[in-house]
Amino acid sequence: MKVSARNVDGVEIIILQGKITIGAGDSQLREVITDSLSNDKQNILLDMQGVTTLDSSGIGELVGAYTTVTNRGGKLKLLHLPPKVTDLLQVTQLITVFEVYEDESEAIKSF
Amino acid sequence: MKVSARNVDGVEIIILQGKITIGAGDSQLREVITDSLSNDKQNILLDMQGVTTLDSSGIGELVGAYTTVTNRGGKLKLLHLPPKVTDLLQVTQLITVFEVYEDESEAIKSF
Amino acid sequence: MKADSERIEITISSRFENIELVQVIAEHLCENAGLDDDGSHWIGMAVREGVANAIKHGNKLDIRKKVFATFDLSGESLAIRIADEGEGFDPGKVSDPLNPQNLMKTSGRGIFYMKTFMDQVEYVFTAGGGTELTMTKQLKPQTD
Amino acid sequence: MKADSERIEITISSRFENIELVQVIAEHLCENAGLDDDGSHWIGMAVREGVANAIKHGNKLDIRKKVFATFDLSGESLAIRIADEGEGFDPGKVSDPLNPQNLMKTSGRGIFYMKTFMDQVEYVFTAGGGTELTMTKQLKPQTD
Ligand SMILES: Nc1ncnc2c1ncn2[C@@H]1O[C@H](COP(=O)(O)OP(=O)(O)O)[C@@H](O)[C@H]1O
Ligand SMILES: Nc1ncnc2c1ncn2[C@@H]1O[C@H](COP(=O)(O)OP(=O)(O)O)[C@@H](O)[C@H]1O
Repeated sequence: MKVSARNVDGVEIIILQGKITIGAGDSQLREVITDSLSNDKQNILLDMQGVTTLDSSGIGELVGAYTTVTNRGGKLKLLHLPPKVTDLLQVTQLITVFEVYEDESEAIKSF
Repeated sequence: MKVSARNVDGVEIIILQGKITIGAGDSQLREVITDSLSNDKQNILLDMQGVTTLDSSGIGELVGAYTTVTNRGGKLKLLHLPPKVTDLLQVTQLITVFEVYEDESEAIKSF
Repeated sequence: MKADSERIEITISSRFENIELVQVIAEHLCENAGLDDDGSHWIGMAVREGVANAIKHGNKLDIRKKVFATFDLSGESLAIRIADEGEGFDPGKVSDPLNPQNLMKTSGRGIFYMKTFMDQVEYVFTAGGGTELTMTKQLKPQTD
Repeated sequence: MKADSERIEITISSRFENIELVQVIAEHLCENAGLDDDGSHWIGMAVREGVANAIKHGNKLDIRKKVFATFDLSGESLAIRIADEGEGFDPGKVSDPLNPQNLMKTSGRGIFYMKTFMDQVEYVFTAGGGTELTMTKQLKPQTD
């Protein structure tokens, strides 16, 4: 997985690209979230457009990230979900947990 | 393999797309050449741009096509060779047999 | 072997990087059988989850231990068997990830995904230890 | 098994559509081992030629007969074994496709391509019939 980030109006936009699967990218996601929080960036928007493969471990990491950020008083939202990722969140009923946006500026305003 | 054709200034441009490999596309190439010859189109330019995989059977088919066309008094030339196809022709010294063009109008003028 | 039946076997050692090898076989087989990209993708995902469990929970990442996968394509029906050299488990004790109290857990969705993407998911445990997972899928709905 | 060694086995029946399954395993293994796209591609091509011969000349397209492929990755060295259930042949009698009198032949380039893309290509014939082809490739040049 490749990770990059930029900050817009106090929202840390983290762009995830590639695989978030068991043994590949799952621990990386954890690190980038921890880093962001330790830099006092607690409003996080994960841009998922470039995510090519996500498995149950990757889904678990997303849930873990959500909990970590929420427990620290922050917010974690999702941007640009590929249709297959939406499906994975839907069947596990996690879609009700995450706030999901299609439009970046709308997402930023929502924080 | 997908095949389509158009005629420009008496030259039959046959566009090959996909795989020309053992059991896939090899007999198709033979057919399209036979068809062209039986319609009295003996000047044939094979556009190879869209060829994704070519194996030794596919190379054999190209050689067979060359011989068939030449024996009928026609000419068979190649256009837009992908680099890996060039490599396959080079190591077998077949690159000296085929006339290869990068530019379509130049190729057409050469007939 | 019937003209329309086909068996592919692949054996890997217990590394996460090898999951993809089995997944890619599944996807190619499905495409060869005429399934569309989406259909092939979800079967590939089920295989990925099954192999990941065999490596992680079964063989506990011991690279000396193998995962054996078999694909049986017979007519329109695909049966996938994934076996490991682990100690087995009790599928009856696996908790339901849709249960509200499990919703925010960071694991426990693999078998659920397999059941979602496949028609049937079964576990058999052999005497010598090891888990044998069989998943089946009808590639086109039978019309009779 | 050493930490840096890895064995993958795949068995297919004798259909041309299955060539791709073995090729794709080869390519993925090479990529996992850190080879670039081009390097992986040519090894995949050698595998394709080897499996095609096993299906066509070895098993003569008899779908009841199998092709067995084994990939052994040890350190930087990849050994690929492709075995069939055919009757074998005499590699000494295979003609050279670069010989001018063979240049315009429509076949006879498969083994040549394997030799071009791999470091070593060897044939062994077993008592019970069958051809066993072994190809090796050093994935990165050894420096010592
Ligand atoms: N092959 C296996 N060998 C041993 N235990 C297994 C195996 N597959 C699944 N399990 C058990 O079933 C549980 C649920 O698996 P799963 O639904 O895939 O979720 P997860 O892998 O995230 O825990 C695992 O935590 C494990 O205890
Ligand atoms: N696995 C095999 N079993 C039997 N014969 C084989 C096998 N592989 C190669 N051969 C023989 O070697 C010849 C040369 O093979 P190759 O160079 O791949 O060219 P081609 O397959 O186009 O004939 C074949 O024609 C065949 O007679």
